[in-house]
Amino acid sequence: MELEKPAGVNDAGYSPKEQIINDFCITFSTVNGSGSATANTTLLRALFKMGIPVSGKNIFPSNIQGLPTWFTLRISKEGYFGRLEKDDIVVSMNPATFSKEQEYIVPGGVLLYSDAIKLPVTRQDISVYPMPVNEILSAAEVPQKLKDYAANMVYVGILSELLRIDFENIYQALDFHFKGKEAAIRSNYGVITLAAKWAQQNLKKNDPYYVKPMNATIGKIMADGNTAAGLGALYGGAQFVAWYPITPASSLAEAMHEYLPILRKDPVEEGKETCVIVQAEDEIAAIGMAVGAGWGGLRAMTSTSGPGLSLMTEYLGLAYYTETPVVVWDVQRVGPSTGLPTRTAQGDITFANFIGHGDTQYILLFPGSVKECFEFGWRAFDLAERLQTPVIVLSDLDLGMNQWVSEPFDYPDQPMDRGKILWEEDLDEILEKTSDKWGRYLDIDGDGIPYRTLPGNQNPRSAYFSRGTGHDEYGAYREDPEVWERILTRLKVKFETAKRYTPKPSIKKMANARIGILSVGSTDFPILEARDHLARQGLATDHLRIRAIPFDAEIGEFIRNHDANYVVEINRDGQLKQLLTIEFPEHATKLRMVARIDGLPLSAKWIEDQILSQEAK
Amino acid sequence: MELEKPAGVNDAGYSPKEQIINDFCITFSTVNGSGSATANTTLLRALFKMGIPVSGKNIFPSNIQGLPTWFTLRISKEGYFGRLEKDDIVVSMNPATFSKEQEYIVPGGVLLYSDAIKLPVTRQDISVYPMPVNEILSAAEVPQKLKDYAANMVYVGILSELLRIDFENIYQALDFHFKGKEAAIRSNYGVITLAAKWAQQNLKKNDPYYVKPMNATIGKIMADGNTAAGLGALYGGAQFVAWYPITPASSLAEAMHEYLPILRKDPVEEGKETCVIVQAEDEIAAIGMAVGAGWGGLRAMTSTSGPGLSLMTEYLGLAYYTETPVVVWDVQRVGPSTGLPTRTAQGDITFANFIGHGDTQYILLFPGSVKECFEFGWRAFDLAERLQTPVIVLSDLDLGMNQWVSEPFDYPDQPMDRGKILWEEDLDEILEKTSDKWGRYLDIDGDGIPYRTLPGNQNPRSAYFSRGTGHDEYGAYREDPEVWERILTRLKVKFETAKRYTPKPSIKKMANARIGILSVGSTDFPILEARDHLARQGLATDHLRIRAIPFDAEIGEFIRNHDANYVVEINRDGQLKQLLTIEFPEHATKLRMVARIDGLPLSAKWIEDQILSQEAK
Amino acid sequence: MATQILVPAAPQTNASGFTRNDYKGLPSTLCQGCGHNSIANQIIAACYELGIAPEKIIKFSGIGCSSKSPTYFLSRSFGFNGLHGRMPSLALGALFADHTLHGLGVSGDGDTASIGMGQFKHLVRRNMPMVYIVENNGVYGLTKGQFAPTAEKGLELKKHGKNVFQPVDICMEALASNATFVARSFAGDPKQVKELIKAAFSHNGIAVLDIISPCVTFHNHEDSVHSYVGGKAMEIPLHEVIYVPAREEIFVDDFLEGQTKEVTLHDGSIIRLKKLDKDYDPTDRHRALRMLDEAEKNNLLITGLFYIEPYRPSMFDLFPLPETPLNRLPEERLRPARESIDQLNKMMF
Amino acid sequence: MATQILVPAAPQTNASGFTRNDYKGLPSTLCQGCGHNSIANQIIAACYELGIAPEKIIKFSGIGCSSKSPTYFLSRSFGFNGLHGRMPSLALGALFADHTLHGLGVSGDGDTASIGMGQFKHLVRRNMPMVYIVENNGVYGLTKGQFAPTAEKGLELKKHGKNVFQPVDICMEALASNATFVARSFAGDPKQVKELIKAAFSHNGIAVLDIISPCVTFHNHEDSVHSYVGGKAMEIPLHEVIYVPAREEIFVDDFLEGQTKEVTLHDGSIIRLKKLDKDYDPTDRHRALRMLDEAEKNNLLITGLFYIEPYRPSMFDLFPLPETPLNRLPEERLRPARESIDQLNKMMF
Ligand SMILES: Cc1ncc(C[n+]2csc(CCOP(=O)(O)OP(=O)(O)O)c2C)c(N)n1
Ligand SMILES: Cc1ncc(C[n+]2csc(CCOP(=O)(O)OP(=O)(O)O)c2C)c(N)n1
Ligand code: SF4
Ligand code: SF4
Ligand SMILES: [Mg+2]
Ligand SMILES: [Mg+2]
Repeated sequence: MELEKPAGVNDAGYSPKEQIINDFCITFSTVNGSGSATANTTLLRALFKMGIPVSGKNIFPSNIQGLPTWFTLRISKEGYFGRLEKDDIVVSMNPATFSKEQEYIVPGGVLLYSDAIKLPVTRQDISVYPMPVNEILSAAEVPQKLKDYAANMVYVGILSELLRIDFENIYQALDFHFKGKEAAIRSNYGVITLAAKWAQQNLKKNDPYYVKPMNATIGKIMADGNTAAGLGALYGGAQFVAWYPITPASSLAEAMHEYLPILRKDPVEEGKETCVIVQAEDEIAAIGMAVGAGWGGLRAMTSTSGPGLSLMTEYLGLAYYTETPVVVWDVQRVGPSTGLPTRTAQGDITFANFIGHGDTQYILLFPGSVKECFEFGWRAFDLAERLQTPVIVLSDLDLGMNQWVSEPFDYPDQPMDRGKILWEEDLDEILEKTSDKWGRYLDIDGDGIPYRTLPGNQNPRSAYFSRGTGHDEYGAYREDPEVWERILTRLKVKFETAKRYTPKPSIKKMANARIGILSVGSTDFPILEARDHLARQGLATDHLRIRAIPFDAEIGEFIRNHDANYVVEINRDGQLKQLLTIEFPEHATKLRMVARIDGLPLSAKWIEDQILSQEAK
Repeated sequence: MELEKPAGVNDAGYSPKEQIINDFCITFSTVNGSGSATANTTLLRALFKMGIPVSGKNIFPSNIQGLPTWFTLRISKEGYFGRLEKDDIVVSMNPATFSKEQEYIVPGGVLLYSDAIKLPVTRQDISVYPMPVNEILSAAEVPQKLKDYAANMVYVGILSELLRIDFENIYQALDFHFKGKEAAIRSNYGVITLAAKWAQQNLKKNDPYYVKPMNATIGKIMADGNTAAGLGALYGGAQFVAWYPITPASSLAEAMHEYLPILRKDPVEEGKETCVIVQAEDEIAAIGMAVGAGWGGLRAMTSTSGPGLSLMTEYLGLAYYTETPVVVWDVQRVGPSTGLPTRTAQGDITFANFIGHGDTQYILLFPGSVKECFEFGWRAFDLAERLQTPVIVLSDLDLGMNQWVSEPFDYPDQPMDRGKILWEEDLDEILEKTSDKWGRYLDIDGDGIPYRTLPGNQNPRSAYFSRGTGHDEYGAYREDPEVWERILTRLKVKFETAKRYTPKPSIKKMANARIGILSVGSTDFPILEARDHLARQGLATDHLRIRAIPFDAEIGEFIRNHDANYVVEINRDGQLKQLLTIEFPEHATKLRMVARIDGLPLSAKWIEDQILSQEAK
Repeated sequence: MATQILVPAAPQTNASGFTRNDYKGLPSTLCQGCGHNSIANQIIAACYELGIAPEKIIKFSGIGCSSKSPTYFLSRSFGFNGLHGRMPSLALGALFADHTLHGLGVSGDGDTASIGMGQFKHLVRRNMPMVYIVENNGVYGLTKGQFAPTAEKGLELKKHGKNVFQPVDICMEALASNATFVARSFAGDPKQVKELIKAAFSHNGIAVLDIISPCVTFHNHEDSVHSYVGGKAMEIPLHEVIYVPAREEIFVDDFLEGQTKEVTLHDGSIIRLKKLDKDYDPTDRHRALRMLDEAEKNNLLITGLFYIEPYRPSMFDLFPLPETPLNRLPEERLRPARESIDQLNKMMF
Repeated sequence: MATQILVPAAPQTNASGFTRNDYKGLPSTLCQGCGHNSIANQIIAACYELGIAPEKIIKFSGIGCSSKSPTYFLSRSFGFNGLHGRMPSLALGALFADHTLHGLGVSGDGDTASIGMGQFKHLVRRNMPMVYIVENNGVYGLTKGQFAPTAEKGLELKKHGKNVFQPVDICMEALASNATFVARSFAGDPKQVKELIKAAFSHNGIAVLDIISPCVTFHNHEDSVHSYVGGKAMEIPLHEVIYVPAREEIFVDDFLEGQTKEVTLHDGSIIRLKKLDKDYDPTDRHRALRMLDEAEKNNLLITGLFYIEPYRPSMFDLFPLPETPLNRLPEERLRPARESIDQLNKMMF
């Protein structure tokens, strides 16, 4: 299909030297429910297709329609994906926030806004482009009820013209978004080109911002962490998923729902699927179902966020003590309580670590990228089944719900590890080998991990009775002090064993760094950037990203080897630091807290400032 | 009433010097549901009335009838109430455990047993007295269906004879137990005296154990911690109690139910009561009701144990963030999961501290005695209302369900502190004072504690809307990053303020001690004893019993001032030590773990051994 | 030429002297056209017409679009937006603080019938006096359109396929738990909604109002009973509901003999049910059960007051509560006298 | 004199070759005389008579004396004693592991109708195929005698005074949630208990059995329906229940025409209901609702099969499950083929 493509607005003549190319940040300000997501991701995808490293962050309210929402698009030739504190360009479609937004524009920046906004522009030091949105929409003959939605396509067109975004790529992005539905693509593209033409004919570009094709995204993909996690789980052979809707986790289960029929058709029995997804009545039921399924021998999981995790407390304790494999994805949002349901956080770390009354220990995983969401999607099952214990994966809203440029997903590099499962013959064998001394909770191998049979096993010796009450190695009810202590001590041995299987920390070094940075999860992106900045200011740093609890011994080494260790995290209390303090008391005084929570992803600048100011002390 | 009183069995002639007086331990082994509790507490109370320091511990199974149960009665002229690891005397009524129990008797100890047990006595180094239980019961003409129950009165009689327990006091104990019901008292006392007579006529005492009247319990009381807590709460003006049955917490709410009509008749409106107790449908509902009532301005509470606390997680987070006063008693039992429901523990410390997703902090109280259960019963409300936040009181089964000798309860030494509550006129005043700037979450005084109005306040300015979602100082819904951070930071200020109000640690010193011991709750008893033993072996120790979280600065001082600090607790992971490590990282390496959990209260000997062996390193 | 002086017209007030404004809330942030907004308006209208002081009402809700709506009415009333599915316990506790206040709960179908099923049923069983409105749209609005347990069997939703489960019937649930006031209405029938809310406020016990409230964003298919068009088309009112306050004179001749049925409420007010089609006796629980059974089988949206039992003791009646609200009792009425402690200690042995 | 050789008599076996012993459990640790023990015995008897291999059954329970009882039968079956009130979710998940197994849940009235109300109702709504027995004694046994929500109004218990709330009717709850098999029985009527259990095992859907099971320790007052004496006196069986396995020949002439009603179950077996007093049609939900309404009003203990709908799809039928049990699928059937990853990556943009 041949489509009209605009060709860039007239230039006011910024010399190439003065031009800012592929290194700036645009914020789109709209109201939610107006369909701006389509416009914004279209731009994001188009830039991605131009080969430019780009990232998008959606800051949206906890309602459905009519409140302010922001989308920030960062274009970074150096591949920085962290949040910036200032905007280079603001596209404003919402009168309610118009004045405020202007404050965030850097000097020399750009303001594009709908000329339906009749409020004063207060900044003199920026380029200002009012957009005749309604005029263009009328020209495009957009039906009344679609106007709000199409208004967003107007800014796509104008901005693309201003920045020189390739319309070929815009088209590709639309094609992807509308899954090839011609009518939708055409009508949107129509508005975009009309707007672009308007810009070409009416605007004079007097700002320095340009994009230029690169090849930095070749071979890469774009995905959100929740979809990646769901896909990873499907590749991990997930067999049973129970979930209850909650922002920002819903899209994880919804992605599984979407891809299940594509990826998990039974290759043997036609028309059948090898995974079941159940929307439960609440999170207690969701975890209960998953624990039941995990006990039954299925790769079972649930996904939730803070309030849901709180409700799963009792069941997680049961799973821990009955040694039932189950995977819980906690896509963190701002708590306590309902908190800010649509904002990102790393605030469930200590809670997840200590969840449940009595002495408990859990495998915690912290994916730091979309790709790792995919990887932990499958790996979590291997860990849960190998270790016969709950695995809690702590992702977050920023990672989970935003689109990220990523290396492609890798096919699992290991066969599925189902752990120590005994079917009919296996049981006979082990009974022979141990002179009849198999017991569900008996540690035969000395690694703290017993062997388990699964319901349906027809060997008359296979059955055992699981319970959250005291039991001995053979599953029998016991209240004896020594039995209780023995089993609980063995569980600690198992937790030690876990370190053999959990993902090692990822370490990035600089020469002569006496400063360490420790973190988990999505703060990886701003930390990368902050370290570059610090290095430029002469402060070399090493960075260790923790990927799992139990903590690896390497972490202690790392801390010991640095004079000061900054623990960077998105919460108020320095939760990761607290856990590190407990684990490495001998290095406790070397840990420093760099923690805050305000609903936004951390910026590199803030991290940098924190470290510098603490270093100055 | 004049009753026959036996006068002691014939003595085999232990010289007074060889006699062991008021310093030994008796274990009664029976099956549960047989009514042995009456017999055992009768003995306990009789000894108490003789003026002898005495303590009893019930080790019972998690069922209703027919399984082994033990009651240990420790008589200690020095006033030690901790558990001993060995028995001096065993009274065995249960064939199922007969052989095992003999192992626990010290050399030279005593075995009394029902001669219905036809199993071999394997120990040669002890005094053995078979008891013709059935014969005596027949003589006493006990009806068949009461035989099991009355069998226990047989050992009361025989043992009292052997030990010289005063029958006057036995009678008083029965009188108390049966609330003066003559028939019951008489029939039980009848069996007891008959058995005593049999002993007098047929036994020759060849063991060294004797009791002798003292005056060490004069002015003291006997009570269990749960009743004390419930009474304390009633004296604290509890207005709303919601609970759900669970061992070992049920008796707390049940005691309130029992004493409510006695203590809380409305002095103004006749026939009315000023406190409401509701048995909820589960713990989520119980805490929900309590939070609602606390928000409504009532002194509200709930009581539970581990599994219930797990279920309260989400609501506690809501209460924390909405700043709603509520008191939760957690009478700890062995977890994780259902665990050992009838055994004691201190295993919910870290969980309670970190309960709920997101950043939370709670006031935790740790009563260390029955008297303190009473005190914290009322004080918890003052704290909750003053600080507008949940207060979690961590008691345990040992403290809560066993009968303890105690100083009498003190009437609250402070008037009720209702905190910052504004009624109609108060609100007008504050509005005037602040030029109309009152807001529910506004920190007017700089202590982090805002003022609150209560439903029913008819001032048209009084109403506010509470929510678990982000809100500003005026209670308005807000998602702004700075608002979130501001409120959460203020909550931390409030938690600092809490230290002005929470109970200070209790410190006991010895001269020149370079060793510190830290603990919470009921381990106080064995620690007292262990310290005496250690001192006798030349190791002086200081002891700090923590009574509240947030930790007082004094605790840090204490740790700093000792070379080694042993944190003694009943759990696997050293939970208190973990929290101390977080709070005092600079002293982290001075903390040592003395922790175990097997369902039994810690013994002084074990604590002592642990400290000695770690000191030896 | 005479000068005309413009006197601003005194705003209209109700019998208690409040203006309609006194019952308003903040501007709604729900979607335009959401059924919940129209219910909020009827709550305002009902309270205004009843003349209850806004300070005498407490609002409660769980979590959901529906549960957000309490901010959009009665700004002068205290309110607590609690946890998902756990409003009943919160309300119960709070209402004990002052038993003279009126409790008004607003919940969603997910909030009440999914996660909240247990608490809802137990609140009903206790006959806790409060108005309990379920804004029933058959979906989860706030989390963007998943199936609620009230979703029709066979309903298809984007991303979630087809609903295969039997829907929960909230009125049936209320009846099974021996509710003393059970009604169903439709947000598209504002008059009925309002009259039922007024009656509910006069009821001394739990008053369950299951109001079909279309979610225009995620579930407004015309062929669904949960949509405006579908609901309108399918609604069959059992009767016309007219609430007559206690103090009003009753003009019997307004209605033809035999065409109305009246139920006198605890506070003396009257619910008049004007017969529309066939006779319906709302004091016969079994009749109500049968009607719901039939409605379910034939997929009908029947609205009206299904069941009422005006004189069963409410939860408050089961406790010896003082007249003074509990939260106004001074220390002297709460803390046992100093003398009592010695007696108590004597009892401890 | 001829020597007599003593051959030990071969133990009796059922059609599948199992002895009664194969269905036994550990010795009970419940109180002597507890109704739960007698139900446990009937579970053993029913399973023995049905001839299901014990390995083909999974047992579930919550927490309570009742929930302890699964250890006292079917030692050769897998079992999971879960959390208080949360057995339904656990069972649902576990049963998906192998859909060829029979699920058997045992719960208490507190476990099901108090803390467990929500999960119970949703399990029923989903028509999850399993036998769900509530051992209903009107109290909390294991925690020593507090009121359960099924306690009769007016019941007095030591330490807790008088129950002031309306009891929960578990069968009514099941019906309200559209259960497909609802029955009530009495532990003192072992034959009926057994036949109902057998029928329940043959039902393809949720089979709810509310069995009155006296707690001899905390609630055995003769005047209570929850006691042996009271229950015996008050029990009114609707019909005599006879379960006829699919494979058995049916002798119609055993019964007089018009005196029996038969319902054919999904697996071909038949429930024969022998008329006792009046006619009762257990396929009429409305009839069942009315009967329960009346029983409640008149305080009657009516027992029997109240409702059955044999052909509604069970939860398993709503998913495209392979024939092979899910938990036996090998890696090749679970992990998408290696080639697929490239295609997937191409979709990620
Ligand atoms: C414990 C918990 N789980 C999940 C959520 C997410 N959540 C918010 S609203 C909602 C559903 C609301 O549905 P409904 O009650 O029908 O209200 P509606 O939005 O349709 O009016 C859910 C699941 C939550 N807030 N808390
Ligand atoms: C979360 C939780 N709350 C409370 C308990 C304590 N608890 C154990 S059994 C039980 C009640 C059991 O009653 P019911 O289900 O009627 O069984 P019964 O003992 O009467 O057979 C309770 C409340 C628990 N185990 N877990
Ligand atoms: S999403 Fe639906 S329920 Fe929520 S506000 Fe919009 S229309 Fe109403
Ligand atoms: S307490 Fe009651 S329910 Fe529990 S085992 Fe004893 S008789 Fe049965
Ligand atoms: Mg809804
Ligand atoms: Mg019960």
